[in-house]
Parts: sequence; C-alpha cells; structure tokens
Amino acid sequence: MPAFIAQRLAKAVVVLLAIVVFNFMLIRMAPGDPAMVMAGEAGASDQIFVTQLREKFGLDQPLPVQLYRYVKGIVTLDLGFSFRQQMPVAKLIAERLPATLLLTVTAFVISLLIGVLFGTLAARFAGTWADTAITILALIFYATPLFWVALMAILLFSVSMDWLPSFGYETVGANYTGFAHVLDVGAHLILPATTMGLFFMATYARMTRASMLEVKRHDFVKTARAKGLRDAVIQRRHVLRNALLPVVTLAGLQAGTLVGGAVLTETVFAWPGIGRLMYEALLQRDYNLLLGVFVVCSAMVLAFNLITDLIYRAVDPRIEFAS
Amino acid sequence: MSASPVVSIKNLKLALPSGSDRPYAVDGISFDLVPGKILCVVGESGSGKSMCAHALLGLLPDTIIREAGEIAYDGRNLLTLDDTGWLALRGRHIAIVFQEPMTALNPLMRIGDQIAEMFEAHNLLTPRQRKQKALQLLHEVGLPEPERSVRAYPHQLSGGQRQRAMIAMALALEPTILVADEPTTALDVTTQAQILELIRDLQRRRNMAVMFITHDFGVVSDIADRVVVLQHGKVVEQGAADDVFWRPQHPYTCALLAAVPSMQPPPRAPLADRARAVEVVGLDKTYVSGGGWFQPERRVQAAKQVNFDILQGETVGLVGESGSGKSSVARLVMRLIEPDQGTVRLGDTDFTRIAGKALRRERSRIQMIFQDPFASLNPRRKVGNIIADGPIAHGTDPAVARQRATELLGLVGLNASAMERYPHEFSGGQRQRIGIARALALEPEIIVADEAVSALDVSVQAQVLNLLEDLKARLGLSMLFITHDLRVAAQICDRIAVMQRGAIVELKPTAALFSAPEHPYTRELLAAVPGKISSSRAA
Amino acid sequence: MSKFWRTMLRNPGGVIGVTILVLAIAIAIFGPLLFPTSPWRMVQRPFLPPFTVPGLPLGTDALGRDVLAGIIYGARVSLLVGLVSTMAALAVGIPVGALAGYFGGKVGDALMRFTEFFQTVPSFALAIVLVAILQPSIVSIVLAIAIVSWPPVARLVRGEVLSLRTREYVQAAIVTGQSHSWIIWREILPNALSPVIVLASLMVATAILLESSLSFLGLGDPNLMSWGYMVGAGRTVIRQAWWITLFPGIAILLSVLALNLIGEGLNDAFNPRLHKEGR
Amino acid sequence: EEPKSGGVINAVIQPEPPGLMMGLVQNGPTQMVAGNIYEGLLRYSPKLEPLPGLAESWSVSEDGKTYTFKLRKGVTWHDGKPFTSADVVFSIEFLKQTHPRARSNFAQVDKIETPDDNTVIFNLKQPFGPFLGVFEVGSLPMIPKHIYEGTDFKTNPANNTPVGTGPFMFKEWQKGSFIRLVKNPSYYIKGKPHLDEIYWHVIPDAAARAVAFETGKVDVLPGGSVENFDVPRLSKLKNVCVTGAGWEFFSPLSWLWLNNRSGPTANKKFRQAVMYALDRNFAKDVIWNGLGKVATGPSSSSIKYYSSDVAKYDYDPGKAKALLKEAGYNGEKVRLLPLPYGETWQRWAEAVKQNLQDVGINVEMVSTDVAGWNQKTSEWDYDIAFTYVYQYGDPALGVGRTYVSSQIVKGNPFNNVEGYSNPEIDKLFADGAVAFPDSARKPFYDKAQKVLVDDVPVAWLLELQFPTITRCNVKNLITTAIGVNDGFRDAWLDK
Ligand SMILES: Nc1ncnc2c1ncn2[C@@H]1O[C@H](COP(=O)(O)OP(=O)(O)OP(=O)(O)O)[C@@H](O)[C@H]1O
Ligand SMILES: Nc1ncnc2c1ncn2[C@@H]1O[C@H](COP(=O)(O)OP(=O)(O)OP(=O)(O)O)[C@@H](O)[C@H]1O
Ligand SMILES: [Mg+2]
Ligand SMILES: [Mg+2]
Repeated sequence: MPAFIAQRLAKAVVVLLAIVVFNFMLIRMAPGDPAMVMAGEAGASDQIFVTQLREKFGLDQPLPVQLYRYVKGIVTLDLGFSFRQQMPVAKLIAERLPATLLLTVTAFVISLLIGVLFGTLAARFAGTWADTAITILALIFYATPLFWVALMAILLFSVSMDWLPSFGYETVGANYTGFAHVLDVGAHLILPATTMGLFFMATYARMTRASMLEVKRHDFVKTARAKGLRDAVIQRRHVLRNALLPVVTLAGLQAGTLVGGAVLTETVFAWPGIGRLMYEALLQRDYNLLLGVFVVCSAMVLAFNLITDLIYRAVDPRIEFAS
Repeated sequence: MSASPVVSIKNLKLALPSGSDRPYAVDGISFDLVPGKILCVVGESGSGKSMCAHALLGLLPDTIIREAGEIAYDGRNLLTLDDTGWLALRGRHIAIVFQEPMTALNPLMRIGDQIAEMFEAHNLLTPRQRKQKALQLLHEVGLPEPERSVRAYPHQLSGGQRQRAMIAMALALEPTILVADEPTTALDVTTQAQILELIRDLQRRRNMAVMFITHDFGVVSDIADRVVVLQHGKVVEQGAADDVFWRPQHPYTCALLAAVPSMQPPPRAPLADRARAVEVVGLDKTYVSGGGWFQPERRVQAAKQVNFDILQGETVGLVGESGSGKSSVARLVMRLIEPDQGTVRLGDTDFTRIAGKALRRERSRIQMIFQDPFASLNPRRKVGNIIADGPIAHGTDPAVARQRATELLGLVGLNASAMERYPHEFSGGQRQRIGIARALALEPEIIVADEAVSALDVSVQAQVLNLLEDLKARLGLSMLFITHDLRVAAQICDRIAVMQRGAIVELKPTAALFSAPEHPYTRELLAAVPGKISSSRAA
Repeated sequence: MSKFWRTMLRNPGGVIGVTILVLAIAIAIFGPLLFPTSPWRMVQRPFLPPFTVPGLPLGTDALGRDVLAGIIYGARVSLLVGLVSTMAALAVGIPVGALAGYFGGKVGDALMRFTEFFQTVPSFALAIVLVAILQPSIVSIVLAIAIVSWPPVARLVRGEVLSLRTREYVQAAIVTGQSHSWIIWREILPNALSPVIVLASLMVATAILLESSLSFLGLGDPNLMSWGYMVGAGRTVIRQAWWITLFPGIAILLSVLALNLIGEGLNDAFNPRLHKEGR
Repeated sequence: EEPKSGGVINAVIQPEPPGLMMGLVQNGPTQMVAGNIYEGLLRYSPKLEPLPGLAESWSVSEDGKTYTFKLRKGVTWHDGKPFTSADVVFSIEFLKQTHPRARSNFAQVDKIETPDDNTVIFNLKQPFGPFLGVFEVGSLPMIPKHIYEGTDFKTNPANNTPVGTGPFMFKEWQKGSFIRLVKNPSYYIKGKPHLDEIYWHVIPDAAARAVAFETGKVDVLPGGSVENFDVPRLSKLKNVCVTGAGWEFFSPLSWLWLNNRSGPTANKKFRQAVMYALDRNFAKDVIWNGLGKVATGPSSSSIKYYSSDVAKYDYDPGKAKALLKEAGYNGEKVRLLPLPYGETWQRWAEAVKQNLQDVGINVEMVSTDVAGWNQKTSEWDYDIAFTYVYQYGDPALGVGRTYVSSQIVKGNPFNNVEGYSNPEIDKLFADGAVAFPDSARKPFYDKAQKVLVDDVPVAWLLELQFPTITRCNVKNLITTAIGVNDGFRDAWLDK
C-alpha cells in the first residue's frame, strides 16, 4: 500500500510539472499582461507606469528565464507572488481554498447521497412511473444550465420566500460563534451546494440505476435469492455494493474537476472560493496566481483520484491481487 | 421406485417471450425427485435444463410465463407460491449449486460471510455460531485450510475451491432437495472428479434428493440413478440410468450416446518416415505482470523448455489441466506472443526470428482454429469477407479469393449463400466450420487447433471432429491439437504430449500413452476421466 | 441494422429524442430561410412580452430583438457547436485511445500519460482559459470544448480496444497476416464504437451546455446568436422579462434531453440483453 | 435634519480592489473604499469649486504661479502620529513615482516649500489653469511619511493595513467576501463620522448584487454595481432612493475610438457617417434607461469650458449612407471592439453594430476580455472600439490627452489612441492650459471643441451617469463632486 501511494505520488509530480509548463506557455499566449490591465484600471497611465510594473513583476525578462524562475519556485513548493494582490500566491489560495473545499465537498456528498438514493429507487422500481419520474427529473437537472438554476433558486428561496441567504459564506458582521456560526455557514451553503450538485446528482442517479440493473443480472444475485434472503437485503448487500463500484470511479474522476468547475457557482453566489479567484486572476492576467490555482486544482484532482483508487481498493478486494 | 417422491413436476409448460427461437422453453415436462437418489437431466445446450432447475426454486426470469403444470412439494404447488412462501423454502428445503463458480459468488464478500448468510436468511443461530458452522461446512466439503478460506474472497480461491464453497453453502441447512445445475462444466477433469465424489458422498449421507444437470454423458454414467433426456424443452426419454444407457429408446438419446468419444484410440498408421513440418526447440515463456516502480512482480512460468515436433500429415495432441500452459504454447507457435527463449521452425524457416513483412508472409503457412466459435468471428463482417480477407492480404485477387471462399464453404459443408451473411446468423457448429474455412483459406501446411471443439455440444463436436479428420487427410495437413478432453485426444491424435505446469511431462504415441502411462500426472489425468461405463460401452 | 432500429424504435424515450432532434435540426437548417431577417435586428420596442404583438409570438428582448428569430438562428450555432466539437473530440480521442490500447507498452503508456494530463487540468477552467486566450470566436469555443472533452473518449476507446485486442477474431486477423492498421480499422474499431456513439450523444449535450456557460461568462462568439448567449444575456433582466431566458432555456433543455434520450436508446439498442432478460 | 449617530452601512464593491493603498493602486474600487481611509487636501463641490479638506484654506498669487495651502491643525494619522506639511511633500514625491496622473499634474511644480508644519507652498514653472483641481483624494491622497520614508514602497508590509487620516480605519479584509472599515474615534471633526462601521461586500455577479440589495442585505449600490436594466425596477422598490449625483468631477464620457490611421475609419467622411448612423437616443433610453446625456463633443457638459456651439450629429441613416458613398466605402470589413465591462456594454455594442450595419457598414464584432481590450486599444489594433474616459473636471486634465499629437504613444489606453493629429488642436490645448486667469482659457477650448466636432476623431456617444442606489434612510451620502469616492464622512443612518 505505501509503495502504491509513493508510486502514484511520483507520477503525480511529473504530471503536475507538465501542467505547470504547459499552462505557463498557454497563459503567456493571451493578449495583454498584468501591467496592461493595471494601467487600464488606473484611469490614466503612461509608459513609465507600465514599464515600472513590468519590471516589478519580472515580465521584462525573457520567457525562458521567467519559466525557469517559476519552475524553480514550484519545485521548492513556492507558488510565487501575485502581481496584482501583492501577496504570496500560496497565502491567497490558502485563504480561499477552505471555502471551495467546503462547497465542493458538500455538493459532492449531497449529489452522491441523493443521486445514489434516487438511482437505487429507480432501479428498484424499474419500468414503473416512479422510475420514469426519477429519470425525467434527472434528465432535466442534467440539461439545465447551472447559472440559470442558480438564479432561479435565489429568486425562489431568497427573494420570494426569504428562507436562505443569497450570497456569501456567512452573515457578515453578525460575528456568530460556535454552533450558531456553523448553522449560519450551513444556511449560506445550502443554495450553492445544491445547485452545484444537481448536475452530478443527475449523473449519479442515472449511473446507479444503470449499474444496479446490470448487477442484478449477475449470477450471484440469483445465488442470494436462492438462499431465501429477503429482497431488501439482496438489494442492499449484494446489488448496491457491487453497483456502486463504477459510480465510485466516476465520482472520483468528477470530484477533482468539481473544484475547478466551481467558477460559475462561486460567481453567482459570491462564494469566496478558489474558482472565482482563478477567473479573476485570468481576467487580470495575474499569471502567478492563475498558475498557482491551476497547480492546486490539478493537485486536487490527482489527490481525489488517488483517494478514489484507495477507496476502490478498500471496497473491491479483487484489485489488490490484480495489480 | 421404493421411496415416494419429495417433488413431482407435472406437465410443466414454460412459455418464452415472443420473438424467441421457439415458443416454449419447457414444453410439458414431468419427472419426480426421490430422496436418496440422483436424477440426472441431460440434453444439449438450450434444451431447457436450467429452466427446470430455476422453476424448482421459483427463480424463473419474469419474462418467462408459467403456462401450465404443477410442481408438487409437501402438499403445495410451488408454481403458485408467493414471495414470502418462497423465502422460507429456498435454501432451507431446496438448495441449488450453480454452473459458474466464477460468477455465482459475490466478489465483494468473504466466503465465510456468504455461507453464514444462509443461516441469517432463515434467522437461525447466533452470528458466532454461524461463523463456526461455516467453518465446519468448509471442512466437510474438503476445502484446504478452512480457517483461511472462510476469510478469503472468491477471487482468492480456485474454480474448484469456489465450487466447493458453493456446495457448502447449498448444504448448510441440510435441504431435502439439492439442485446442481452443471456444477462441474467449468472445471478440469481432476477437479471435476473430486466434486462429483463429494456430491455423491454427501447425498448418500444425508439422504437428499438430487437433481443433477449436465450435458456430459460421462458424468451421468458415473453418478446417475435415474436419467431424464431433454430435447427442445421436451422429455424424449427417462428411466433408470442403466436402462437409458444400455437400452436407449429414442433416436436422440442414441445419437447423444454415439457422439461420446471413446477412450479407446483407434489404430493409426505409423508416420515415422515423414519430414518434419514443425520443430519446437526449448521454448520458454514467463509472464511478468505488475511490476511498476515500487511493485513486486508476479511471474507465471507458462512454458518450460518445451520441445516437440510435428511430422507432415501428423496430429500431435497437447493435453493437460487448465492453466498448464497449453494455450501459451499454441500462441508461441503461432507467434501471437514472443518466447523468452527457444525456436519454432516451420520446415526450414526459423519462425521466431523473422519480423514485419516477412513474418506476415510466412504466417500463411501456419493457421489456427480458435476455441470459441462465437468470439472468433468478427460480428461486423460478412462471412465471405472473413474468409477472403486473409488471401487478399497476401495479394490474391479479391475476385479469386471470394471464389475460393465459396469453394471452402462448400468444403466444410456450408452453402454458398453463407458468404453474404453475418456470423450471428449461424449456429455454433456452423460457425466453427466457418473458422475452419478461414484457416484453410491460406492453404497452410500446419493447423493449430486450440480447444477447437470444447465449446460445442457433443453431437456437434463429433461432426466437427470428423470434418477435421477428413480435411487433414485430404489436404495432407499437420496439426497441433490442443484439448483438455482426453477422449477427444484419443480419437484424433497420432501422438499426445501431456503438459503440467508449463512443461511437457510425457510425449508418446496415443495408444501407448493410454495403455501404459508412465508419468504419475498422466495416470492421474487418465483416472479422472468420467464415465468409465459409457466408454467401455462405446468401445 | 434493421434489428438495431427496431430495438431503438421500441424504446419510447429514444423515439421522442430522435423526433425532437430531427425537429431541431430541421429548424436549424430551414428556419433561417423562413426568417430572413437577422436575429440581431431591433424590430420593436424592448421587453415586449410574448403573445402580445402579432408577428412576435415570443416577445422581444432588452434591445427589442425578436426572441423567436434568436431561437431559430441559435439552433444553428448551438447544434453546430455541439456536433463539431464532439466530432473534433472524437477525432482526437479515438485515435489516441485506439493506439494506446492496441500497442500498449511504451507507446500506450506515453499516450495515456498525455490523456491523463488533459484530464488532470480542471476541464472547465481550462476551457475558460483557452477561450480567453484564443479570443472568443466560434472556432476557439469549439476547439476549447473539444480539447477538454476528448480524454474520456480516449479512455473509453482504450478500454474497449484493450479488451477487443485479445478477442479471438482479432488474433485470427493477426495469424492471417493482416497489417496493424487493417486490424485496428476493420476488426477492432467497428466493434468498439457502440459505447463511443453513446458517449458521443451525451458529449453533444454537454458541449451545448458548456457553450452556454462560456457565453454566460462573456466568452461567447459575439457575432453569432446562440441559445447559451440568449440565456446569459437575458439572465440579467430575468426579473423584468422572464421570457427572454425561458424560451432559449427550454430549447437547450429539450435538445440536451433529446440527445440524452437518444444516448439511452442507443445504449439499449446496442445492449439488447438488458431488455430481454428481465429479472 | 439632525444627523443621528451610530449604525452600520453595507455597501457593494465591484470588482474586488487589488489593494487599498491608494498611493500604489489607482483603480476605481480602491478609490471607493480607500476614500474613507485616506484624504486629500481639497474636496470639490458638485459645481467643481474647491472645498476644504485637509487644507483649511488656500490662496493663489497674482501671477498664478504660487499656491499656498494652510493645513488643518490637530489632524492625526490612524496610528496617532500627527499629520504635517512634511507628509504633503512626501506624498507628492511618493506619488510622482507611482501615480501616473500625479506625475503629470505635478510636472509643472518647480518647488515646494514648507515654512511650518501647517503651511505648504507650491511654486509653479508657469501658470497652470487646472492646478486647483488636482487635490482630491484620488489624485493626491496623503500618505504617511513616517511609515513609508526610506522603505521600498511596493513591498512595505503596511500596504496591507493602510493608514490614513480619514474618517474610517481599516479593520479587516476577507478576500473574496468583504472589507470592513470602522469609525476613526479621534477624527478631527467633532461628531464625525456618524457611522460605526462600513462593510464593503464583494459580490461578483450583477444580478446577485441586485438581489442582495433587494433582500436588504446591502444598503448602498454605488454607480455601476447593477446592470442598467435593473435600475428602474430597483428604484421603484419601497424606501429606495436613486441619484445620479457624485460623478461631476469624473464626468465619464463614452465614445468609439475610430482608428484615424488606416482603413475606412481614416476617412473623415466615414467617421462623420458613423456619427450620423448611431442612434444615440436609443442607446440612452433603452440601454441606459434614460440616464445620462447624448454627448455633443469632446467635453462633457459638466466640466469647465464646455461649449454647445458645435456641429450637431442627429441620428440620420440617410445622411450616413450618403456620406459613406462620398467616402467611397465599399464594404470593407470593420472590426468593432466592445468594452468588456458587462452586459450593458455588450448590449450597447450589439446595438451599435446593428446601427452601423443598417447603413451598410460591414461590421464584425471582436470579443475580448479586459486585458485583451487594453492591449488591443493601446497597441492600436482595432478599427472601432468602445471606451469611456474620465475628464477630471478640466479639459487640460481629461480632454486634451485624447486629441493632442504628443499623446500618440503606444502602450496606454487613455491617451490619443485614435491617432488624430492636428497642429491647430495641439496648440489650442497647449495654450489653454497655461493661460491665466480662467477667463482667458475659455476661447481656446471653445475653438478646440468646434474643430474637433467637425473632424470627428472619435465618435462621441453619451455623457454617462452611473446612478447610486441607496436605501432612503442612508442620508447625506453624496456631498461632493466625486460622490461615494470621497468617503462616508458625512453620511448617517436614519433608523
Ligand atoms: N431469461 C431468459 N429470457 C428468455 N429466454 C431465455 C432466458 N433464459 C433462457 N432462455 C431460453 O430458454 C431456453 C432454455 O434455456 P435453458 O437455460 O434452460 O437451457 P439449458 O438447457 O440450461 O442450456 P445450457 O446447457 O446452455 O445451460 C433457451 O432457448 C434459451 O434461449
Ligand atoms: N497474458 C498473460 N499474463 C499473465 N499470465 C498469463 C497470461 N496468459 C496466461 N497466463 C497464465 O499462464 C498460465 C498458463 O496459461 P494458459 O492459458 O497457457 O493455460 P491453458 O493450459 O491453456 O489453460 P486452459 O485449459 O484453462 O485454457 C496460467 O497460470 C495463466 O494464468
Ligand atoms: Mg443451463
Ligand atoms: Mg487454454
């Protein structure tokens, strides 16, 4: 097991470095640079101003030198300095990462739990109206653009009913502590997490349904029935557990991308997370920050993949031997 | 017929969903199961054997309509039983052992837990007792190291061990009726012999009524008290085992019995003066899997210093139990995999040292007939193309190649119209013929047949073997014939090589091998072949 | 193939899906002929609700443009983006997956690392960056969507090819002396394609959604009216004029739904076992 | 009404400022938040007359070359250190290094004298008409000498905890969420500020900002926080007040850059055709909801020396077509670059594109983000491009830079980007800036406006007004010409 993890980590480092180099080159291809952006924002600017900024950011150096410096930094776990925010990138990301993790993990857990639940129900009652209803609902969730759902949710739950807050991470200025704080954050979390989770919920529901129907045809389910086990037990113990394996794989692949995919949700709900940070960094050509977010997101993807593999190994005893 | 039956199936009629190949899966079947007796149900694939078994446990697929009949058990008609009724019955009174030991166990649960589930389902014993009982059962079915096996997952056991675990499960609650649906088909002969012994033994000790489904007459002759012969969902003959064997009434039964190959090798003309078609020298092959940067490797030695030769016009058999390396040798000879060491010579050409175009050209000299008639034909290509593709790749004019393909189809007994059809429109036997035609299309000198008839029903198997024999004689082919069925080997091979764990332990003319086996493994193998009775009869 | 169609047609979802899609494609192709005015033309007062002014059944948007015209022209762009980007993703994913699966070893490993690389970079973020960098235009959008959506194709194809490669009919092709390219093209790919087709139908749907998300972030092609653009643009005025987002929203929903239903139908059609056996 | 003391105001800030140190960062959001922390020497009334700020009084010499400022006594920095004339001198030195506008504004200053702690005297090389207009907090924020002297300004750790003299002090900044300012208890005006705290919320989505206001979570939406389409709806809500005041100093004027160097736009007739083709009233009424004014020329009507005595370009597609024909335009493709500042600007670009297409101009919209826009305009890589520019109250500060040929320099999106070059105009603006007294400046600017409007170097669109939307119980929020940017010093909350 440790050997396996070490091997995966070694591979991850290689992939991460490749991503750094690739993105570094990619981002530099974009028109404009941070000096240009900041000059534009100042409402007036001159050549001196722009030159000063470029010098300060090290953008006056040739590209290979910049790349060398950046990669050298990365290897020593230094993500560099944000041009615009005048702060170490690592610090900026560290400030925002928890919010994103909270959001995505919640969205992920909600979507997985509810998705699997609905998928199970649909498979259980395959061919009945309940199955049809769940399938159609899932398809609608799947097909509706997220930003639209988000706005509808805000209009419904914040504006019309005034049940839930529409923006932010906590009630600013309320200074809740302890459990009240948890409740407050929880209330803020519901709308973004649910909207974000809907698409995935739909995916998992459909996948679980299909997978369960597939597993049901396996011989060992017949064996279980031949034992005289009750149907509920068979569904849970024999069918569901086996059916979840592909769902786990898919979920693992998606959990990582969730982090990078949080841009829209975070924008609409003013959630102070890393997705927004990335988008803003992109618009401002804050190269180091943007690269930093990419590296962290990619690391997250790799971490999630690793976790998924470990879970998979824990759930499926066959894996250990096979590899 | 001393004891009264525990279960009687009367006039059972099960309808298949519309669009199936025939209206009834089971069409008016009646038979009884008697305590302490083994009833064997035989018949070719698709004849409705499993349907009967599933009906006995109420496990019929819901697309199957129970049209008529009755299954009388303990004063009840099982056909009209509701779900709760079945819960009490299944496992406790009627238990089943399924055909596929690979898939019949839940891969994510420990063996012990799966056995304990049997008690749990019927609310018997405490969890601790269940565990102990599971252990005890594994002892009873003779699983090695039961303490370890209870904690094992299915994939950690061999096929035979899994099958034993299945049997342990079925026997856990000491049912009155045991249904065994082809429980040994997937096992090699030696393991099969052990399992059969086990079932017979347990059945006697517990006085169970056993319904044993098989299509192997050898097995039937070893264990049956009574026999039911099914064809197309109908009972064509039933009676005491001896009667059915020695005095078969129905022509289908006669055909089935006749198709069982004999253990007695027919006399063969010596071929000593012929030239060598193939020479295999010192082949070694070790599979290495896993082995990443930090991972330990897993090594399997599939061929160890394998030496043999095949003369022109000769058939050499390669036998041995599953996993002994037979297919590996075949693939080495075909150069589907690369040897670690050793040489394969086709005539004067060193087949192992050429590559690229030269290799592709030389390939036409040696062709292969594959085991699975379903998997060996590309479902998306027309039969005509499948056969003509090879010659066209070697530069034959397409029109000529297709003309030749039509002739070949005729040669293997198929109509020219087959050219334009897709593989799925043919039966298993017909497909195997197509596979043979494809192998012949390149006019090879040598043919390698890896389990070429194992997937076929006995009757079809006999036809294909005859065809092969005939073609070989007419075209003067040499053949490497791989099988695990010693009966088949006896009928077709001039010489036989016995493989064990990657090495050839004995290589002799067929008659000599059967009459005077030298190596202990060869003897063991010969002893495990089921159906001494039938073989003596057929002889 | 007739059997395939029969199975497909027996699936009511699939039929509905095909019907909707055919309709959408018909609108995309023939709609602009019936509606020759540009969808960008400001034809009436802004914010006219639907069904109030004759000739403007779906009302007008914030600039007084005809919403119906927008939807008809938008069909072209949205479907085109969906189809072309999926084709492009397939064009990359299938060869990469096929080569990786067929040759395995070092080549396969390198190709899979390459795939993994693209899968590790968060896809939506990468799409945003790509479009921002290449500047929003239909080409860059299609390209970005294709670049982020090919890895799953490659993985799927590789998996299929890996398992097909050991099939006996492929080995039969090898022993009859066929070349690698022949084997990949004729023996393996045709048999690996059905799950790919199912996946592709879902990818078209995802691409349409992705385009709308990019549009929402202001990264759409400003010269082309797409449904995603309409939803994004109408979103800010949704409180005053629900119809501006609702109708294109429904259009997206219906086409994604249709593609999903078709995907599901295809899945069943390619996998007839699922249906026949029951429980 | 008697101001009430206490209370918290929640306002919206968009986008999130990159920093709050006004000396280093000059972007809009920074000014809006930090205008509470820092102060300038002067403030300006909506009519752009100077008002006392940190300077109590000021005087100008007869020859217009010496300006004397008397500073308020007893002013302290947030850390308790006294504010003196040395800080003023230091601030100017500081800003000359980091603040492009300050650099040019104070280029005319020969030397600065500080006879005592409360007096600052500026000696100019020559009279500079707009000089009294460059002392508001955005142009010349006072920077504490005791913190920055002798340090590397850009990396000084104090940049993260800005220290000024203003009515509010920096307290907390949760990146991506909010910035919190608290009352300065020792502010030099007794009883001010009235408020206890200000929260600036960062809400990136315009619709979400509107919702936040609607649901009562925020009380102040500074100009440009919500899309224009939402303004009428929000203003109709109960207890909501809207004002267009507070933009007099900036007087944002929008126009289309027309590339004078090459392509069809190099032709004056073509540019005039563009002016006729644009339905600017439609833009004002539909896109800006009736806010703002149709621009008549290079000067906004709210700044000094504005003249309406210029040629008029009413919406007249027929005339536009005729002019195009005269110009010999034959359907060459013209690239239109919209301003990437949200939906309003996007819609406007679409409407303009349609206007131009209607008269037969073959327009292709080229979309890009802020960085790309800056790059494309400042590198002159466009045919027609949207922009809007602040005018800073005086043509010498905000208008001339767009038209004089000395400002044709690559790399700056706010200078003479269109490449218009006319010696007459160069001279008019040069003379106008140094003429003294004020009355002497007017003729130069009258003439300049006339000439420019004839030449159409750029296509002027609208004088913009960004409405500030507040809850009506927020009182006295906007009192000067820079509105919210001047801080919440006088604001109070009626409970
Ligand atoms: N789930 C099902 N749905 C429809 N038809 C089925 C189903 N299972 C089996 N059949 C059909 O029922 C018939 C009898 O099948 P059955 O499984 O009983 O055959 P069998 O004698 O056990 O064959 P084998 O030796 O191959 O196991 C066959 O024609 C088969 O195609
Ligand atoms: N590609 C492979 N990689 C690793 N191990 C393999 C591979 N192919 C076969 N083996 C192992 O090599 C051994 C010999 O396999 P082979 O298929 O040659 O046996 P066989 O005699 O043909 O068996 P069967 O009768 O079951 O077909 C087995 O232990 C098998 O598990
Ligand atoms: Mg069967
Ligand atoms: Mg084999």
